[in-house]
Amino acid sequence: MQRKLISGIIGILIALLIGALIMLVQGYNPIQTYAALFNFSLFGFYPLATTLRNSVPLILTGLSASVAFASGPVNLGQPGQLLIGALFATVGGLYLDLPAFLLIPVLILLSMLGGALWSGVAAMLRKWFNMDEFITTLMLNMIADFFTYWAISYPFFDRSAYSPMTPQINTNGWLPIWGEFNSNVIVMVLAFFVIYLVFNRLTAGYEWRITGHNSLFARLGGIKIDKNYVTVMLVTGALAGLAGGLVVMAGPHRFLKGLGANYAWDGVMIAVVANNGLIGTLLYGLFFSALQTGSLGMELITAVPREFIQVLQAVTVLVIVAGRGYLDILIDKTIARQKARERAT
Amino acid sequence: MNIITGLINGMISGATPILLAALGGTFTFYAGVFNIAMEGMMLTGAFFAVLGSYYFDSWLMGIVCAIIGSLMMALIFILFAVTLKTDEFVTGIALNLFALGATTYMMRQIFNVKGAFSNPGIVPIPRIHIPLLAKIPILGNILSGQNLIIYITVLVVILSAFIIFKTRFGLRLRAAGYNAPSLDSSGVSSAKIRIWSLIICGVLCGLAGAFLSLGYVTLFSENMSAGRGWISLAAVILVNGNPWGIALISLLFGFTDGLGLLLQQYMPSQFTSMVPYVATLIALYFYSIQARKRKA
Amino acid sequence: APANQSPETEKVVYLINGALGDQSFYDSGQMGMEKIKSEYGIEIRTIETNFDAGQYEPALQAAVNYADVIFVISYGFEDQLMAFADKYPDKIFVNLDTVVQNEKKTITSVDFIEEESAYLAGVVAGLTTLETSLPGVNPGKLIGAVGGDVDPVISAFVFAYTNGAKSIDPEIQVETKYLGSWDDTAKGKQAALQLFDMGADVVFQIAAAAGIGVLQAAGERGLYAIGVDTNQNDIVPGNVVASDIKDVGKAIYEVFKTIKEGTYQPGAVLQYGLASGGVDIDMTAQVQVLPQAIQDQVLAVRQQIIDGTLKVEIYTGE
Amino acid sequence: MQILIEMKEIIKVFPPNVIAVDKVTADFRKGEIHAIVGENGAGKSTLMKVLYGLEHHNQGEIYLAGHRVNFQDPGEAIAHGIGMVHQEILLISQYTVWENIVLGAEPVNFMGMIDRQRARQLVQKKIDEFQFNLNIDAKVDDISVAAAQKVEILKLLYRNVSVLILDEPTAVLTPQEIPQLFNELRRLRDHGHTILFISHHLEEVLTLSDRITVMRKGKKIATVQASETNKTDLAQMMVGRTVLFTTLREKSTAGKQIFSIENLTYIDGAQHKRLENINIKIHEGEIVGIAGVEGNGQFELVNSIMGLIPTKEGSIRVNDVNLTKADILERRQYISFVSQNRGKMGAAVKASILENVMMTHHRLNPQFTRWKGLLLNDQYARKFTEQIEQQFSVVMDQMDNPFRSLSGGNQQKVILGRELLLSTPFVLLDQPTRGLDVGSIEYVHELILEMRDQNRAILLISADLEELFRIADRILVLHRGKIVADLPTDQTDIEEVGYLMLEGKENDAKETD
Ligand SMILES: Nc1ncnc2c1ncn2[C@@H]1O[C@H](COP(=O)(O)OP(=O)(O)OP(=O)(O)O)[C@@H](O)[C@H]1O
Ligand SMILES: Nc1ncnc2c1ncn2[C@@H]1O[C@H](COP(=O)(O)OP(=O)(O)OP(=O)(O)O)[C@@H](O)[C@H]1O
Ligand SMILES: [Mg+2]
Ligand SMILES: [Mg+2]
Repeated sequence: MQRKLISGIIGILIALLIGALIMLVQGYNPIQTYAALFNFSLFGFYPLATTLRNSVPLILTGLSASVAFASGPVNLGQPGQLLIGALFATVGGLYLDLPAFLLIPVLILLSMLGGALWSGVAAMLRKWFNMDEFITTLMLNMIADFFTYWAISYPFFDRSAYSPMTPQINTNGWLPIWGEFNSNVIVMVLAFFVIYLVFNRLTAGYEWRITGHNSLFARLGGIKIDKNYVTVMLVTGALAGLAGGLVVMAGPHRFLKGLGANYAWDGVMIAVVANNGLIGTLLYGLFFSALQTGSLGMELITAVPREFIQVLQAVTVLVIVAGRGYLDILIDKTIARQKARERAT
Repeated sequence: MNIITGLINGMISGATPILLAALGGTFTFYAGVFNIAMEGMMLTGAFFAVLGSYYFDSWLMGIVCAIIGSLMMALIFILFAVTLKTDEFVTGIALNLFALGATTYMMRQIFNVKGAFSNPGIVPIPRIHIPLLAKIPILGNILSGQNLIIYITVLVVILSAFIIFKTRFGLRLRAAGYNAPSLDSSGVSSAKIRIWSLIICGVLCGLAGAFLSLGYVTLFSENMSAGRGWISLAAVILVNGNPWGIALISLLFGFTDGLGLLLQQYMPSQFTSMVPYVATLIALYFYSIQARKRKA
Repeated sequence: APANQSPETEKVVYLINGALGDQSFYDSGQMGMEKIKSEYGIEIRTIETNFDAGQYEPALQAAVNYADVIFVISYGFEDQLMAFADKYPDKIFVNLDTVVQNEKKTITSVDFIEEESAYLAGVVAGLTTLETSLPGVNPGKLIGAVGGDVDPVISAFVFAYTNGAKSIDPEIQVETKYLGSWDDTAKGKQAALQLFDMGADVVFQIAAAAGIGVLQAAGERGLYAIGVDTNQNDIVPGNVVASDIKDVGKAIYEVFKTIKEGTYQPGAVLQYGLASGGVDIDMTAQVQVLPQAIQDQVLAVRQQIIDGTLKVEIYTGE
Repeated sequence: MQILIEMKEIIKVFPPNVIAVDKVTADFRKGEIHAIVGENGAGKSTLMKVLYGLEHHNQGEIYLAGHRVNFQDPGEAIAHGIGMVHQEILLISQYTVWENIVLGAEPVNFMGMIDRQRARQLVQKKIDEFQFNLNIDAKVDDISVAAAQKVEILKLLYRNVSVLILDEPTAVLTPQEIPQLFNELRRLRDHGHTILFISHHLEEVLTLSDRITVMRKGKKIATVQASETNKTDLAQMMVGRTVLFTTLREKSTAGKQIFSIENLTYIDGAQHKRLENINIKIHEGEIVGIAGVEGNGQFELVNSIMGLIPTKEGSIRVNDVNLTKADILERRQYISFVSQNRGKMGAAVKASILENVMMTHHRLNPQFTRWKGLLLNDQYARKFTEQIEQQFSVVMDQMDNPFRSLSGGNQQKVILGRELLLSTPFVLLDQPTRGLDVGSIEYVHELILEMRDQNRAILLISADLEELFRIADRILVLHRGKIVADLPTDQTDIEEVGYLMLEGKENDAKETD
């Protein structure tokens, strides 16, 4: 655990250093740029609140991917599940008239239902026709993308809008905002605790984990892996759907074009960077949120173009993961060599 | 009639970049590399194709540069995934992100434009007219007059099938994917085989990129690979890497893509845009049914 | 009331929902920004949010923190724009291309009457498809359009384009293809080729960068295309007969000028149509394709619209 | 005889700190058969892998014919005439026999295309030369483990290496096949080849080899002349204490019937009859052994009993409960199971020891959970793991460490402990001692007998006839999916069983006439 933390931090530091080198080569001032990055993401109440708020979809889709990968299913459908979840919450918010203390939980549940429904499609295709979820979820992402676009262009289109979007949802369904602090973070933290509990403390989570490690062993041990497969798909779909619902309820309060953006793919990336660990997903989710939030400041203060930041992010991901992994190997090898030398003398 | 020929020609040119990238992907697939970087390699290839063609006034240099560019991406992949043993999935995702950012950034730095760079100075890859084939009624329009890369692609399909299933390299390639320790123990370094497979993938994705930016259209635009690398990945996995199957799936995809546009008269465009992806699902369905039959 | 008390207009932000590089709409705005930079020696920044809805609010916040004047293309974040304008009444917000009104009525909107120029594009297309003396033009009365996605703005373009063409000959049919993408140039080309295969001989591109594929398709077939937003007539010389201009840059420049001169009106809705010069049709090109007679005819219709003798129907979403 | 290979003070530390080979100095002569023996984890395989270039030593030097060598990979070793057959079969199951054999040294034509004709001829020639019974066009997936082992050996012979390293080559061969292989090895030695040979079977080692090197816990204990030592001495050197080789079986008094299989037939997807009319009955306090060459239906029998493949014909009962159609969880209430493959079926090696110990118990024993089975009872699971650690003397560092950090013998103890404590009436053991050393085997056998004494019914599938004769009450012989003999252990001998395993029932041919 401690070693993971240390190698993770060293990885991040190396990544920032390499980023600085690239900036120098390209003629940008790295110190100023990083100062802007952190000024806009961490230092100050608003930046911090923004980083937190933006981390919610990243972390939730990241958790979705982590739990799925660690339990076996290669659910890459977070982008689609997020969109369908968002659509469900939006439609609920458009037509339901309930007091806030009821409507907010109802919309949250609806978004989870939507996500689970969409991952459920992939699960059923696997169960009935043995179709690989790796491809089906990818295809379902595209289909969800076009489908929600259709939904916000025709049946739920806001007639007063200039681009495809729905009207705003019932204000009772808006997540409360206290000052700068958006309560979507609270929902996310709750979801984190629940899934952490389920995954690490519950019998079901134990079975998922073991199935993820070795499904034949799990089966022979009496675990019903087919049933668990479906459950994991549904749960992880629900997590991604929740991410979508919260995006709507916390932010624009409506479903508009471009809503999903890259959150869900970033979620997959975060899960892999965190090696499917739940706490790791939480931490790296925060880190990437800070990076993305701060990139706006980099752009604004130092005029470093946006695509350069994209390059920097890619380098960061690579260096963190490679650095961390290689560091582990290196440390182990060094210890081994040391030991061998001791023996030899 | 015209529309049908158009649809077929559309199918062929729509399939070509997917097919080339997927053939690259099939080499890495067999070598046991989980390679999702075709998208980024293709995009880089497309950019360097335009760069080469524009500066050297030659489409041939365009192709050469496309291959070099895409190879650089492959080398980064090799550095991280093979040498440093970084997770292949992360490497792929990061490389795709990197390619998108880097090509856009370079376009801004080198050509001083954003979005798209189109210029009469970019020399396109020529179409090849084959006098004999051109005379065949109806089919002549399809068999002759296609872009050079399309003919190359046909050759690559045949060559890939030959290399993978008939040659020494192919035997070792598949061995690397099936059981790398076994290959290592046989005295052949599986890491080297993986490296070669990535290099081949780089070359083919470079060609795919060159076709996109110098073959079908003559320009480079941001993100012009537009998800084709992912489709090619799906094609590879769908048919378990068989080059002929990949050709079929790519054609199917190219066909449904055009068909989707044609169907817009009858339903909302959002639904027609789904057609290729739904078709892929259906193809997967039939494939699974078949696989189940074979197993039973 | 004299507009703004704040004398400081040293920092200007151009905040867009998409990304630069469309070689039309957003880029045209960027050109306006460059112009005010060089003319007034101010600092400018462009924030691209790349259709990422999660970025809209922080981007607005960043813009407010940084700048005094904010030009914004707010498709998709009108709500947030209103909230910010109400919260920061001493900042100048100019919303481009749509009309957004906040409670305090401080947002100035620049509304382009794109129907007027698209109508002219329709006139050009209609006249072209009837002019069988042009190389490649067939006797059929079919013209095409390629849109990036179905959205109200594109629909307005298509609506007016159709009306323009039908004003030439009611029998003219318009076929439209949507790409579902704004950057897939190959798909843009494929869509255009399909339209040409169906017998269209002019295709209007309304698909940003992906639309350049449409222009190249025209070049390949020896047929005709109409560009959009900026003058694209020379991208494929000899095949792009006209371009439908939407000059966001000009609007930015002119509004900023009023700010500098103190005549700026907060909360106003500025209409940029043919008459005020925000939209237009441009047929100038290195290689002239359209016969002078057709050009004259188009210019005559243009004059009628400017004079107000011809009212172009505005798209209402029906 | 001249020294061919010299290994000097070799140290190999596996990251981070497993000292697998601890300053070993050994020499191997040209034209000798040199056996290496030692307990599990003694470092035998690692030492050989270092020589073969598959692992890299941290300290020490290797000399080949007087020249210092340091092979970076097996390719270099092969180029120097050294080849190795691995303990765990390393073949490509998707490839045919001949493809596996030529891989890495393929005959090709000018285009780089594999010359199938020539390749198959070359392989066939080797097969004929050594009188192996192998179909060169069979997929490795479809051949038995014993056949696969032969393919591994052929791979070396095909390459004409002069030094052959064989890591436990006899583990899966039948008693009849072993002499054949030994003759072959002797012939090779007489032609000047050097053979390095790892085995746990001390008798084999004594009959075959010229010299024997004994290793214990990474260190070399001694190298002795085979003619100057005996089994007891060797075992003592290996384990560090005296080991007794006695039959443990005692006359058991069979009680009521616990387990029965009736008329079980299984036909696979390719319409092959894999099991035919199997009938097995086991009483309480009885150990029934199943002998047979691997691939004769053991796999299908185990899978049928465990419910991994559906049973269409026949029935399976424990304690009069019909389990024929039961799901696996229900079966596990009656059946304990130790599989032959620890990593694949017996454990999740990357999960913690604790998590591996809980398996199945967490469903069957309510003390492992709270809230109606929803929440895991971590405390109880820990206590339980400690119990296993003590009761079965498992050497472990921390129960939260990954299972794979245990040594092989300890892994097997944990699995046995877990299954034993399930307290089911019936126990299915599939090669429970494969790859274990003498000491561990002895311990496992004691455990099995203990289970018997608790009046459980035990089905023991083993390829090791000595093992069966040591503890089983009855031996059934499985041949081509049929039980061809059911013999009380004290009324038969190894030769008879070995014959039945290979040839089936003597009057089989008559029956089918
Ligand atoms: N790749 C590895 N990583 C870490 N430790 C290893 C590795 N391979 C072997 N070991 C450890 O090194 C030690 C020696 O292992 P080795 O396989 O050489 O033993 P062996 O004598 O061949 O045993 P066996 O009779 O079981 O085959 C053991 O403790 C083993 O767990
Ligand atoms: N792959 C591995 N990774 C980490 N540690 C290992 C690994 N393999 C073995 N070890 C450690 O090395 C120790 C020694 O293993 P080894 O196999 O030599 O034990 P042993 O005493 O010979 O046991 P046995 O006789 O039961 O096989 C083990 O207890 C284990 O903690
Ligand atoms: Mg016409
Ligand atoms: Mg060994």
